[in-house]
Amino acid sequence: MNWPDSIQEIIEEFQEIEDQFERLEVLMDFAEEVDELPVEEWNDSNLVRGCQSVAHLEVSIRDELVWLRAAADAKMVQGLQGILSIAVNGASPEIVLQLTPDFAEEAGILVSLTPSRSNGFRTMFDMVQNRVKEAIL
Amino acid sequence: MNWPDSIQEIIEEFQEIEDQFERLEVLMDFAEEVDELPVEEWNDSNLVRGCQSVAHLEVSIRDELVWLRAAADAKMVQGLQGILSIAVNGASPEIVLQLTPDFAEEAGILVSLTPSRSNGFRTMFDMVQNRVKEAIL
Amino acid sequence: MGDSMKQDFPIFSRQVNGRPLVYLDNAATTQKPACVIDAMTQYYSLSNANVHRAVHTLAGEATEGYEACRKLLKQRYNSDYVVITSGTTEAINLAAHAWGEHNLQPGDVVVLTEMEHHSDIVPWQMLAERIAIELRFVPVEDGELDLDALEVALDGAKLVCVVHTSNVLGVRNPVEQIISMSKSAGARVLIDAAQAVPHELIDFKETGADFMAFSAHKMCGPTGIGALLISDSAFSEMHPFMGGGDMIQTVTLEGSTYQTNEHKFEAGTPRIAEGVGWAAALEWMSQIDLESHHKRLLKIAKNVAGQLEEKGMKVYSTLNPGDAAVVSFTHPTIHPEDFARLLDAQGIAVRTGHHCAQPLMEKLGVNGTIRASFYIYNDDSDAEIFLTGIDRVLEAMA
Amino acid sequence: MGDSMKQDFPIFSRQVNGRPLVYLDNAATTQKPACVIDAMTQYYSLSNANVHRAVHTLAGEATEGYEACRKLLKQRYNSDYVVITSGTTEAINLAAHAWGEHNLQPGDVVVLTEMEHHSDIVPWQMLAERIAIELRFVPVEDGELDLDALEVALDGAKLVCVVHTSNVLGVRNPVEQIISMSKSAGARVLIDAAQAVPHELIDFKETGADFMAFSAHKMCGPTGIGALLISDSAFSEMHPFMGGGDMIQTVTLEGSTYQTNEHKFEAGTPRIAEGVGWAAALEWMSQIDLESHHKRLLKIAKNVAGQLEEKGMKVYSTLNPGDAAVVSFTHPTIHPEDFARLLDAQGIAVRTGHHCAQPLMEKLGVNGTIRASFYIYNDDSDAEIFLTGIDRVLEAMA
Ligand SMILES: Cc1ncc(COP(=O)(O)O)c(C=O)c1O
Ligand SMILES: Cc1ncc(COP(=O)(O)O)c(C=O)c1O
Repeated sequence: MNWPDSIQEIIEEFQEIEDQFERLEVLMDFAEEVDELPVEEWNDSNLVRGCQSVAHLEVSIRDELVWLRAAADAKMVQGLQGILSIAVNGASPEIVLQLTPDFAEEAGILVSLTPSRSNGFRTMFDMVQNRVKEAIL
Repeated sequence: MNWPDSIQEIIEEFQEIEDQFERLEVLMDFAEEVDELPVEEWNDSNLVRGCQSVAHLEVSIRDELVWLRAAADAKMVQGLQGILSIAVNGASPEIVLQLTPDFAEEAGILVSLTPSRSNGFRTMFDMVQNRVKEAIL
Repeated sequence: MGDSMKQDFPIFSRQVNGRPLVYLDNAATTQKPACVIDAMTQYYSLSNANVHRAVHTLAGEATEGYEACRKLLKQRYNSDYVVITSGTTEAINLAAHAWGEHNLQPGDVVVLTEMEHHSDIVPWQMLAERIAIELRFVPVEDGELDLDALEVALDGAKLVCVVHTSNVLGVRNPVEQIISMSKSAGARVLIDAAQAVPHELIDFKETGADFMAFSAHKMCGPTGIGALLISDSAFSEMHPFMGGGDMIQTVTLEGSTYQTNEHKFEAGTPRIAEGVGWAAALEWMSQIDLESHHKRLLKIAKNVAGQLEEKGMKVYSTLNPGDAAVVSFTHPTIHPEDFARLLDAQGIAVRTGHHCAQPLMEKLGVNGTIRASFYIYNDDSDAEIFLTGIDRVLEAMA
Repeated sequence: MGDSMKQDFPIFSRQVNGRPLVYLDNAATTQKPACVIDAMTQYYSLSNANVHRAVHTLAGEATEGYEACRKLLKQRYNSDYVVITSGTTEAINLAAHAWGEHNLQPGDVVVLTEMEHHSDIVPWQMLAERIAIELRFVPVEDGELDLDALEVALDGAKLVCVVHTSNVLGVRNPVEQIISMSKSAGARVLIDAAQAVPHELIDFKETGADFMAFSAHKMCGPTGIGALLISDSAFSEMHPFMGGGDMIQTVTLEGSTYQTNEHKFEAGTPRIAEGVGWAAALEWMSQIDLESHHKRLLKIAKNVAGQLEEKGMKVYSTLNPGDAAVVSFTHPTIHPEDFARLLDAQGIAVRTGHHCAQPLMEKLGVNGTIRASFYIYNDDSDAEIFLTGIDRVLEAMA
């Protein structure tokens, strides 16, 4: 599949790492990429369901491009949100709807992230696409 | 252990048989040794509990010696009753109370008789001893 | 065909009483192929951990292994909801508690049949004691359900519980017709498919039934696990049955809220290794052409039944097309247990007794039968050994 | 000591993320020695059959194997009645249905504690919804049950349910005292011994308790099986819970009668292979000096707890004599899940979350903890690797 360049780079970055500990460290580094959703704006409608940790995610469309704001108490979850942000921020809704979540698997980010967590990623990914769909309809 | 001669003979007879089918045939032959309890006398108090087939067993003491009458619809159960009869009929209550049921195992009669059936034997054996105890108290 | 398949099953290399095992007690439980046994051994040797809500590697593997079982069941039987239970019996008790107790009123009618296994009778009798529902039994006539009587019984019925395939006779009931009659009458339908799933592939949604219960151990899977398939609309009417870990969302001293998916009905540490084993069995079965085996076995069973009759036995199974390869019979004088034990002495395993279907026994006018039930690994040679074994019994008892 | 024991457990030859597995999630489930795995493999490969009411050889072997489990449990824990269930959770639900529902009246008091696992809270909340009993919770103060509050709560109590050893803190409650207080108040007592039996041998009759529930999987046995021990007097007050095969004496269309022994509460095909596996685990454990391991592990846990505190962690376990070797802790800033995942990356398995004890979490003022729980195969080197692993996490997150 043809990922956007930004994602292709991330996939390659992760694939080069052999040690799982380092992989998780890199994942946490991506937490910084998140445009943070302030606590005051956390509410039920931006709560990520199915996550074990507390996570929030808000999708908006500005100038016909997709933008995420997010937050999570666990840093790895926020790292996943950061990668998600890189994948979708500034992209057109059409492009975002064409994405599939397997890039995370391909990158090995989810290797040894257990179902509950990888489902967390899936949940967040699905949430982004659903919100985009709602927004453009 | 020192079994009564009658039982020692049975043990040896069974031990000589190698084929399970023949062993069961011999077991059924012992059905004839039962002093049969007529159907009219079947009742709850002589019913053998825990048996899958219908079995009855009556213990009486005549001239201070133990005597069994019994009946069962399955021939192998009646065979077990026959062996039990040989073991106790005409013996004194004291002798009967000293018997242990493992002779059946030693004889290999119970080899491959499944728990439900070997329990049936045990149940009958215990019933005989209990009735004898009640009678001599 | 059968012979090569036996190689997949370690148990067939064993001898019983000096003879190769001829296993004809498949309606009680089936044997397990090596891949199922291996999957469980592997699980315990490599991935054993508790599932759900966990972040370490083993726990992840265990969760995936267990949930794979549910996924395979959903796919194979086309059901949105699959609750994992300890077997058919618990599945039916779950339906009685989680649905019955909350959706039936005193005086409401539940229709059962005289052909039911105790596991599809007693839970409803117990429910009737708790909430005073009325139970109606559809009679069996000449080994078949009386559908005219069903039509009458359906008047005002809220639930119909019917065995898909009888464990005593092998009769496959016209469940499609029964479901459509029941649905027209406005009743929900529970199918006891314990003896059905080993023999045919069922599209749960297509049947239109609301509940379908079955056990892994009767379809080459492990003991201790089974499932209840549930229709979307029935699922939405159900309340939790057992309480405990994994089925809750939040617990406070004042009260608890529950999960919204199937976990709501799976309290406590689930049957993890069993799920892994059942998943392996389902994968293995997906390679098998059940229909052609079914036909092959039914032919064997019919032949056996014919010969048993010639030898003076009374056969209760009718073995019509679609029926399972189950031959229930009695001998006019030889007690079933003597009979079975003399077969066992020749390495042949059959079952005797009431087969947990006493009302049906009463209807047949017997205390019990001898039952030879065939499964996919059985072959012509098993049937031959069985019939030769019968001859030896008849000779010995003559 | 621990090291040589690891050789009995196949899983310890496995690597996780390139490191030898250090398994510290024992309070969730323990690993299985080879003899347990082998016993089940042997069962499926040689003796698999359905149990009870059967006359063929395999069925006999299967029945013996399964019933051996019950016999061993009766001996080991000194109990006349042992009902086999699918685990602790089902055992407690069984007590709530089979005893609670038939012996409690609306308004009757059941005393629980804030330290209970969800499996010993939710079944009683559900019973309270069905029959309007009153639940009273004994509070936890500084990690211990408040026995003065218990004394007050006991007024008019019919049943007291208490966890013997906490899965979160490892605290061993003074169950002897609690039972005698409860008995004086005329209440029956249920002990949740899920975390107790792995660590100590309990003489059930001597405790004077009426019910004791536990799971095989937490004591080196298989998943999918557990037990409820029942006192003679409580047993006589119980009515069947689930209906189906094996638990009946007779079934007619008009009604059914039930078995009088434990089978009355075991509906359906039982957990046969699981029983065989658990029996092997019990035999294996009978060779083990639990008490000396217990002391050894508690020492390890105390040392670990001390070092965690030095490293800036908050430790919730008090690790008094008799407590289980469970260390629950949090870090002031690192999220428990990040923490656990970074440990997992080093091959170290610990658990995080609310441990199915949300009311206790609330009392501790946390959403969840990280829990390292030690068992008989763990040794000093596991503790060292764990502490080194912690250091690496702290460095990385600094
Ligand atoms: C104290 C306690 N009670 C009950 C349970 C429930 O046991 P299971 O999940 O095996 O039913 C557990 C384990 O999770 C426990 O630790
Ligand atoms: C038709 C039918 N229903 C229900 C059951 C009960 O299944 P289980 O004992 O696995 O719960 C059986 C098997 O014994 C059966 O044959």
